[in-house]
This record gives sequence, structure tokens and C-alpha cells, in this order.
Amino acid sequence: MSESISNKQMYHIVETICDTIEEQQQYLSDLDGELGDGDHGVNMAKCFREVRKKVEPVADKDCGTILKTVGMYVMNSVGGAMGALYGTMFLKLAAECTGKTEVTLDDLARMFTAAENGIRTIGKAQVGDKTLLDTVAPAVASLQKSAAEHKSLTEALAAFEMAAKNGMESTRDLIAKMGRASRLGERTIGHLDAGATSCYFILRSFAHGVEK
Amino acid sequence: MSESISNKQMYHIVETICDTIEEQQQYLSDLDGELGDGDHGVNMAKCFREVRKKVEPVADKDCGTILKTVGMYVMNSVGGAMGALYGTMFLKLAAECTGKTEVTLDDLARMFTAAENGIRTIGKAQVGDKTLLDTVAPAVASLQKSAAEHKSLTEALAAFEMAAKNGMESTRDLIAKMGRASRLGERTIGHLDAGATSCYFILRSFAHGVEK
Amino acid sequence: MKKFINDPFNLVDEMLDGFLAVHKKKIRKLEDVRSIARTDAPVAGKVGIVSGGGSGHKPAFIGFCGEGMLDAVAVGEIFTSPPPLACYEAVKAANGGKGVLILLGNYAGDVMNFQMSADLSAADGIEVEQVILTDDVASAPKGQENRRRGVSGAFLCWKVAGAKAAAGGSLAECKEVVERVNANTRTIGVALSPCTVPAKGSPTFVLADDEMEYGVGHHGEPGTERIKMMSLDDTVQKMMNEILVDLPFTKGDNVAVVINGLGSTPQIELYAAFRKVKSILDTEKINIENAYVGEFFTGLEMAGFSITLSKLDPEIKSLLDAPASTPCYTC
Amino acid sequence: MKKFINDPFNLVDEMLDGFLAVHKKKIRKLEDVRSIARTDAPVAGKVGIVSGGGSGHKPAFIGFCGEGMLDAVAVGEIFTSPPPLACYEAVKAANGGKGVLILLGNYAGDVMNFQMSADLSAADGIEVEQVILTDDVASAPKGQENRRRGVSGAFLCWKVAGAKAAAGGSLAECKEVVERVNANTRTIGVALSPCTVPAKGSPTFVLADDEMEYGVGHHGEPGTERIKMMSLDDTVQKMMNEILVDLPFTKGDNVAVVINGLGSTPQIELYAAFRKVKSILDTEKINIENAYVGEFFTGLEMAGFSITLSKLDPEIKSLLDAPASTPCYTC
Ligand SMILES: Nc1ncnc2c1ncn2[C@@H]1O[C@H](COP(=O)(O)OP(=O)(O)O)[C@@H](O)[C@H]1O
Ligand SMILES: Nc1ncnc2c1ncn2[C@@H]1O[C@H](COP(=O)(O)OP(=O)(O)O)[C@@H](O)[C@H]1O
Ligand SMILES: [Mg+2]
Ligand SMILES: [Mg+2]
Ligand SMILES: [Mg+2]
Ligand SMILES: [Mg+2]
Repeated sequence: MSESISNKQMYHIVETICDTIEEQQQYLSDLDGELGDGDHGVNMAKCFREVRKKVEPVADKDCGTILKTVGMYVMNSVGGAMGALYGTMFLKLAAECTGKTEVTLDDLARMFTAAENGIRTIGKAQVGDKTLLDTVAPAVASLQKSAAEHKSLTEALAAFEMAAKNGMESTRDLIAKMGRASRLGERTIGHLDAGATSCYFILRSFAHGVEK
Repeated sequence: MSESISNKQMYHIVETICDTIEEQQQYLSDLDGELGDGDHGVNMAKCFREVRKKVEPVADKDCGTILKTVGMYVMNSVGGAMGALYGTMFLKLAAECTGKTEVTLDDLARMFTAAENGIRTIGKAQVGDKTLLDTVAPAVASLQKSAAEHKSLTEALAAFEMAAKNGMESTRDLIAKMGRASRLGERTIGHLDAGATSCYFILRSFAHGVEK
Repeated sequence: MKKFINDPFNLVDEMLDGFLAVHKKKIRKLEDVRSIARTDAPVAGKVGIVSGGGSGHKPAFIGFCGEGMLDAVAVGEIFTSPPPLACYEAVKAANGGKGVLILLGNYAGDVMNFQMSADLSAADGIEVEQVILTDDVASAPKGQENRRRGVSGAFLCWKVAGAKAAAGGSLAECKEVVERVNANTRTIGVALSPCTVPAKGSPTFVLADDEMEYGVGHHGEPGTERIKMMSLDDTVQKMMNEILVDLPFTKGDNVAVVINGLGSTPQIELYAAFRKVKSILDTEKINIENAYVGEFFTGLEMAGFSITLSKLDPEIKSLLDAPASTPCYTC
Repeated sequence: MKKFINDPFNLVDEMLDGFLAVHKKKIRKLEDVRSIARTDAPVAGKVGIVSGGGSGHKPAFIGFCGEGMLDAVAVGEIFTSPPPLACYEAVKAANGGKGVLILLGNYAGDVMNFQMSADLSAADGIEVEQVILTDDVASAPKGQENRRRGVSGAFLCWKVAGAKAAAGGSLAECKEVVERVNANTRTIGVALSPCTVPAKGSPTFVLADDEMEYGVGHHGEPGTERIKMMSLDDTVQKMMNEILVDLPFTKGDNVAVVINGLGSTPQIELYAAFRKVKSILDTEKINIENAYVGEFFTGLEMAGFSITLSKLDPEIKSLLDAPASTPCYTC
């Protein structure tokens, strides 16, 4: 693997996200059904089916354009908490790589730092509130660490995926403090958070998409 | 059995009607469920439960008062086709025995002739339309014949009951021409008419009530 | 049966207590009988408009008692017509000296009980006319229109009759205009699931998961066909095909459309149904002048809806648009 | 799932097409986004009142867009908040130069998306304020009112805000009066059967034949207790006990009552419920000044209802009584 992600790879990443969400649709809805209103998989699948179409025409453009196309669609069409949170995530990722056809590990760390800040600002959740932030925050911390330690992109992405996964898993033992699930209090213990899980699939796609 | 029905017996007749309807409630609703809206038993039972209370205070009055008390309640409280038809029936029966504490076979024939006419006027049904008239008409004809032939009251009432029963049974092979069931056309063949059946139970109670 | 009730036999009385308390500015109860009238009834010098029937058709009938619609309504048990005395008192309460028009559905009990009330009223010297409404195409074949049930088209008839009376129409004029509306109105209904009469406790019919009752009545009367589930658009197309040829409605006609929920069909589906009705009528070059979407004449909690088309002339259109102020309809 | 639908993902658009066609005199669609506004919006010199949220709550939200209530509404997918752009365009459409007040339920998605629209609007120089409604006592304990869901009490808030704006109130005044209503309003809901989101196809919860979901949310969110079926009167008594102590409402208070059907509960049951509410309040010497019974804020075809009590002062009472003319509410 090269030490940067090309715009072509960025496009593969988006395709991988779309594929994964499609595959995991039922699983995500089932998770949301345990604690929320059970529509998370449907919402995400509908959204990323459309994202695939929207991104195709800009497949050859720079990374910023590709991610901004995703973010604009997610932000302005989907609605729900997910539209706002993932819309913000992709738009913040995009803003940090405007015009770039190659994205380095340093770029990636900056991009995800911005994304995490955006999610925190709009969602007002804390780590430990049993939301997608529990996936994002450790993954971003890992990326920052890898960048500071000048790890290889491959190593960094593997660590990123692992941190995201552990973050997702951490939600199982947490009490939900945000969103619909928060009304259930202690009853939320023992269930994975749906948003944290879909977020893991998205972050994992950054690692897997690059490999393609 | 004496050759007339006393007011005391008339009260027993009404009690017998109330008992019988209560017993047959489910059966009547089931019949109505096959062709109508399934409420005939409930409606009749609710009605005659109240009739029992209304008639008690006039138990010692003349036959006309007893039957008018039934008729007024049925006519003005129950509603539905049944309220109008059975209300008319009891009010017509009552009008023909006002003030009487004894009712002879001739009286009875006159009373039921008036009742039949009332039912025909208000209901506009013909014999063969699969309604309670199919029970009433042959029973009244039998009563008229018994009176003309100066039969004993016992014989007359037995024939009355039998004619009512055959009339009721005749509805099984008819196509409904009146009421809700008429919308079903040929589909009504093979089912007893609920109103014809409850009417049989009422008429039968005249025979059975006298025996008490 | 899962329902929010106490004793099922008290339900109508309890409902009416609540209804009267909420709408006391517009309606009042009559003494001794279960009937209601607009607070200012009888309106002197105005033809009285009366209707009534079984309960369980929310907001029909009582929801439309008020200025510009019904002057008085007789209230029956659930799905059971009110007794003659209730109808008779309703007529008396509506009688402002210019006669009373009774509008009723074509149900055996309603016909009998209102006929008796009309006889009683006539004996009192009140001029009474009746119009029996018959808009449901599924309930008898063409040529036997007078055997058909009256269903959600009644809403238009009440509105028009009330407006005509309010405009000073004579009894004969009010009767004529309602007969005109009824003659030009066609409805068909479809259900996905039944309703349960509380006193009975079991559903009026049973459908498989993939079945619809097509041509259903609003008491859950069996329809003309039990058909497989179809898309909304196909369902509406089938219903419209039947209604359009029955009158027939043709190119250039002006119509009112009512999409009436039968109880538990969400408004979102009703408006989506209207969209398809409109697209069919647009294609046929039939012009929608008035459109009503919501619940007007339900069958308890039945899931289903009916489509009503009514051919308009300028007078009827203007009577539909005239003001009304009732508990459940204001315009 | 038995529903009158085509592709579930087109349902909201199809509904909106129908809705716009029926109510074109009162409302119009905004360009490029899925939002609506009253036809004459923005009304110059009037504070704009905006709301919005997921679809499936018929007649909320769009049914209350019009004179005297909401100036513009952003329309989301079923049970999903609308995206920021739809909210932002709604704010712009409502902006008559005197600022815009956004009223929203306390749902994560609504809060985020409206916040973004508020940020965008502020960047445009539009003065924007938000009030987050929180009337559902079942959704968080006393002391944590700001975590509670906004449910059918919203109807009263929209009415009051719209009337205050129509009466020339400033943005601060409109906001203050809505905050006052919200602070004095308490709601609790109960369900007998769930609803099904069309795109998902399975019910939001499952109840045994003898169970009720007590404290349910109007998307079918789990309540505080799953209890055995009780009589209507006992159910209402339990609900009232909880609402009354929460504010608390006390002797001599003047209140508005809303009995809100959640989708498939017949009006007959809702009015019977009102009767019991009234008898409880009569005993408590709490005076009902305004009463609303029907469907205001549903959860698709859920069977259930909610009771809302709102303590009134003379200003709020007169704002509730002020005229309004919207597709689904006119007074
Ligand atoms: N304030 C928040 N910050 C971050 N994530 C949140 C917040 N609120 C909710 N979420 C996420 O949203 C997810 C639910 O998404 P989804 O089911 O699509 O939306 P909805 O709850 O509107 O149906 C939750 O699993 C949680 O991870
Ligand atoms: N016009 C009529 N003349 C005589 N009997 C009638 C007529 N119409 C209906 N009926 C009787 O009414 C019965 C149905 O009664 P019921 O179920 O109590 O009323 P509903 O049909 O209003 O539910 C039918 O079985 C039939 O015998
Ligand atoms: Mg969800
Ligand atoms: Mg019946
Ligand atoms: Mg019946
Ligand atoms: Mg949702």
C-alpha cells in the first residue's frame, strides 16, 4: 500500500461503505429495534443507496469533492439524527481535503479530528453516552497517535479499525444518555448501540476500501 | 289449561320470553353473524333484560298494560329494526287487549292479526323475504284457523308454536330480500334468519308461558 | 377485544356525556331522549335538517350537528338505529315552522324508525320530508340504486341540505337539492381489517394477511369481493373504474371528492390515495372543485377507506362552500 | 404489514402531493425542499412560527400550517426529523422581518437539524429563537423536565404561538408565552396496540391481549410500565393521578384538556375518556375552560390516546380562543 489514499481509493472507500451498509441493513435495524425505533438499518440503507448514485459522477474528482458529495446528500436529504451527524462527519472530512487527489495519514488525522469535533458540537454527546461518538472518539485518537508516531498508513488504518471496533463494543455495557434509547435508562445495558455499530462499519470501510 | 290466558299467565309469558332470549343469546348472535352484523343476540338480550325490570311493577295489571309496557320499552329504547318491529308487535298485541285480565283464543287471534299487520306496514317485507315475518305469518294464520275452528286454547297454542317453528325453518332455504342480509343475495341460502329465529322463541314463549 | 371502555352498554351514553361537555357551545342534549340539537334550534323560519343513525361512525352523525349542517341528530346504540321517539324529538327540536327534512342511510332500522317518527310528527302537524341516501355502488347493482346503502356521500348531502336551509330554501327545495346530490354521488369502500362492536366483542369479519374486503360497508358488511392485497395505486384504480362508469362521470364534469378513512387508516395513506384519485381524474379531464380528505363516516376502528365522487353543478358547489360551524367540521 | 401504500419510500411524497392539492388555498410547497408554508407567507411585520418533524403524526404537523398557527413546516420521512435545509427554508419562508420562532419536540434528530437551520438562518441575519417542547411526563422524571419528549401538548403551543404572533407579539413575547404554556402543560399516553413504520414493515412493539403500554411515546417508544388491561375509568384515573401531581394542578386552576387519539382509537372512546377526565377535575375543583377531543398528534395507526392538561392564564386562554384557519384546525 502506498503512503497516501488516492481519490480513486477514496471513491472505493465510499463504495465499500455503501456495500457494507446494504449488507448490514437488517442487523442495524434489529439493533435499533432493541433500544430505539428499529429504523436505523432502513434509514442508512436508503441513504447510502442514493449516495452511491450521487457519487458516481464525481468518481474522478478530488477527495474533497467525493466526500463533500456524500456529506451534502447525507446532510440534506436523509433527516433524523443520522442525517445531521453523518452529514456533519462527511462534510468535515471533505473540508479538510478540498482539492486533494492524495490524502496522507496526517491529512486523515486532521480530517477525522475535524469530523469528531463536528459530531461533538452538533450532537452534544460525551464519550460513554452510548452513541456513535463511542466509536468515533477512540478511532480518531488512534489515528492522531499513529500520525504523531509516523506509523505507516497500513498500520494506522488497522489500528483505526481496531479502535473503532473496540469503541463500538464498549457501548454494550453503557447506559444510553442520548437519543430515543436514553429514555430506557438501565434497560439499555447489554445491547450494542445501533449508531455506534453503523459508524464502525463506516470507519472500517476506510481501512477496507483502501486495500482494494 | 283453561280456555283463556290470565294476566298472571301473560306475565309468565313475558318472563318466559326474557328467559328464553337470555338462554339463546349466543345462538342468535351466531346466526346473525353468518348473514348480518352479529349483534342480534346481544341486542335482544340487553333489551329483554330491561323488559323484565320494567314489567315487574305491572305484573298484577291487565294483559294490555303488561304487553304495552313491553312494547313501549322495546319501541322506544332499543332502536334498530328490532326495536321498531318487536315494539310494533307488542304494542299492537297490547292495543287489542286493553283492560283485559283474561284473553281468549279469539282475542289472541285478533291480537296477533293486528301485530302481523303492524309488522308488515312498518317493515314492508313479504313472506318469503327471509325475515321474522316468515315466522309470524304462518303462526298467525294457524291461530286464525284454530279460532275459526273453535279449537281449544291448548291445541291452538301447540299449532301456533309448530307453525312458527316451520316458518322459522323455512327461512333456511330462502334468499334474504330485506335488511343487511339482503346485500348477500344467494349467499344467504342455507342459513336461518336470526330475526325469524328470535321471533320463534318469542312466539313459542306464548305457548310455554301459558303452561306454567 | 382491546378497547378503552367500561361497560359496553354504557359506552354511547358516556361518549355523549363527554361530547356534550366539550361542544356545549354548539350543541345541547334533548330531554328524555338520546338526541342532540344545535343550541339555538329550532331556528325560526328555517327548514330543519335532521339525521341520525347508529353510533360508532365518528365524526358522523353528531359531529356535524350545528350551524349550516344538521339541526338535530338522533343517536342510536353502536351500529343500531335510534328508536322512533329519539327521531321524533329530533324532528320537533329542528322544527322552526318551515318543515323538517330527514336524511337517512338506507338501513332497515333507520328506515323504519324514522318513518315512525315522521308519522308521529305529521300527526303533530309538522311538515316532514325524508330523503334516503344511497351512494354505495357496491351494495346493489346499477338499476337498483334505491337498494344501495348510504355511506360517506352523506357528508356532502348534510352539508348541502344545511346550507340550502340556511339560505332560506323551502322544504321542497331542500329536498330537491339533496336528491340531486344523492343522485349524482357514488362511493365505494375497501377494508384491510375489521372492527369490533364492543357489546359483541368479536370482529365483524376475518381477513387473511394478504386479503382485502372490497366493497365493504361501514359497519363491516361483506363487500362484493375478497381480493388479494394490491398497491395503493392499483386499489384506487379499481375503485375508480367502478365509480366512474356507474354514474357515469365523464370528461368536463366538475366533481367533489371525499376520501374517507374508515377508522384506523392513517391520514398519510388517505392523502396518498387522493393523489392517485386526482391523477386518474386529471387523465379523464374531470375537474376536482372540492376535495375532502379525512374521517367523515367511519366504522369504529376498521382499517380501510372509501372514495366518494359527486358531480357538481354551480348551486351545489356554492352550497358546499357556504359556511358551517359544527363540532367536527367548520368552513 | 397491511397498508394502502405503493413504495414505502415514496409515501411521504405521495401524501404531500395529495395534501397540497387538497389544501392549495391555505398552503403551498417550498421549492427544492420538502417544506410547506401558508400561501401568504412570509407575513410582513409578523413573527414567523415554524415547526416540523417526522411524518406519520397526522394531522400534525402540516395540518396546522395556516393563519393563526404555523407559518411554515419542515416535513421529514416517517418518524424521522427533516434535514437542516428543509428546516432552514421553512425559517426563511416564515421570516416576515420580525424574527422566527421554531417550536420543536425534544427528539435528538429534530434538535440537531433545527439547530443547524437556526445557525444557517442566523448567518443570513434572520433573528431566530427556539423552544423545545417537553410535555410528556412519562419520558423523564420530575426535576428532569428538559429531558422529556414533546407530544400532544404541542398542539396548544402551536395555537398560542400562532395567535400571539398574529396579535403582533414580538419574537421575545412569542417565545415567552410558548415557554409559559410548555411549562404548564403535562401529557401522558397509553397504547393498546403498536404501529408499523411502512419502510420497516414490522410493529414497533408487541403486546399481549391483556396488556397496555403505559406512558408510550407517539412513535411507539416504550412507556414506563407494561400493565394489564383495565377499564377506561381506571386507566384515566391512573393517568390523571400522574399528571395532576406532576405540575401540580390544584383546586381553582383553569385548564385546557386535550384528549388525543394516537391513531386507531375511535372517537367514541376518546369522548368517553374525556367524560372521566372531567369528572375527576370536577371533584378536584379544577375548571376546564377549553377542551379538545380528537386526533391532533398521532403515531400512525397506533391504538391508544394521551391526556394533556395545561394550566391557563387569561392571556393563554384568549390566545387559544383566537381565530385560526389551517387544513385540520379551524376556530
Ligand atoms: N446526540 C447524539 N450524538 C451522537 N449520536 C447520537 C445522538 N443521538 C442519537 N445518536 C445516535 O443515533 C442512533 C439512532 O439513529 P436512528 O435510528 O437512525 O435515528 P432515530 O433515533 O431518529 O430513529 C443512536 O444509535 C445513536 O448512536
Ligand atoms: N323489513 C323487515 N321486515 C321484517 N324483518 C326485518 C326487516 N328487516 C330486517 N328484519 C329482521 O331483522 C333481523 C336483524 O335484526 P338485528 O340483527 O337485531 O338488526 P340489525 O340488522 O340492525 O343488526 C333480520 O334477521 C330480519 O329478520
Ligand atoms: Mg431509529
Ligand atoms: Mg344484526
Ligand atoms: Mg346491528
Ligand atoms: Mg427513526
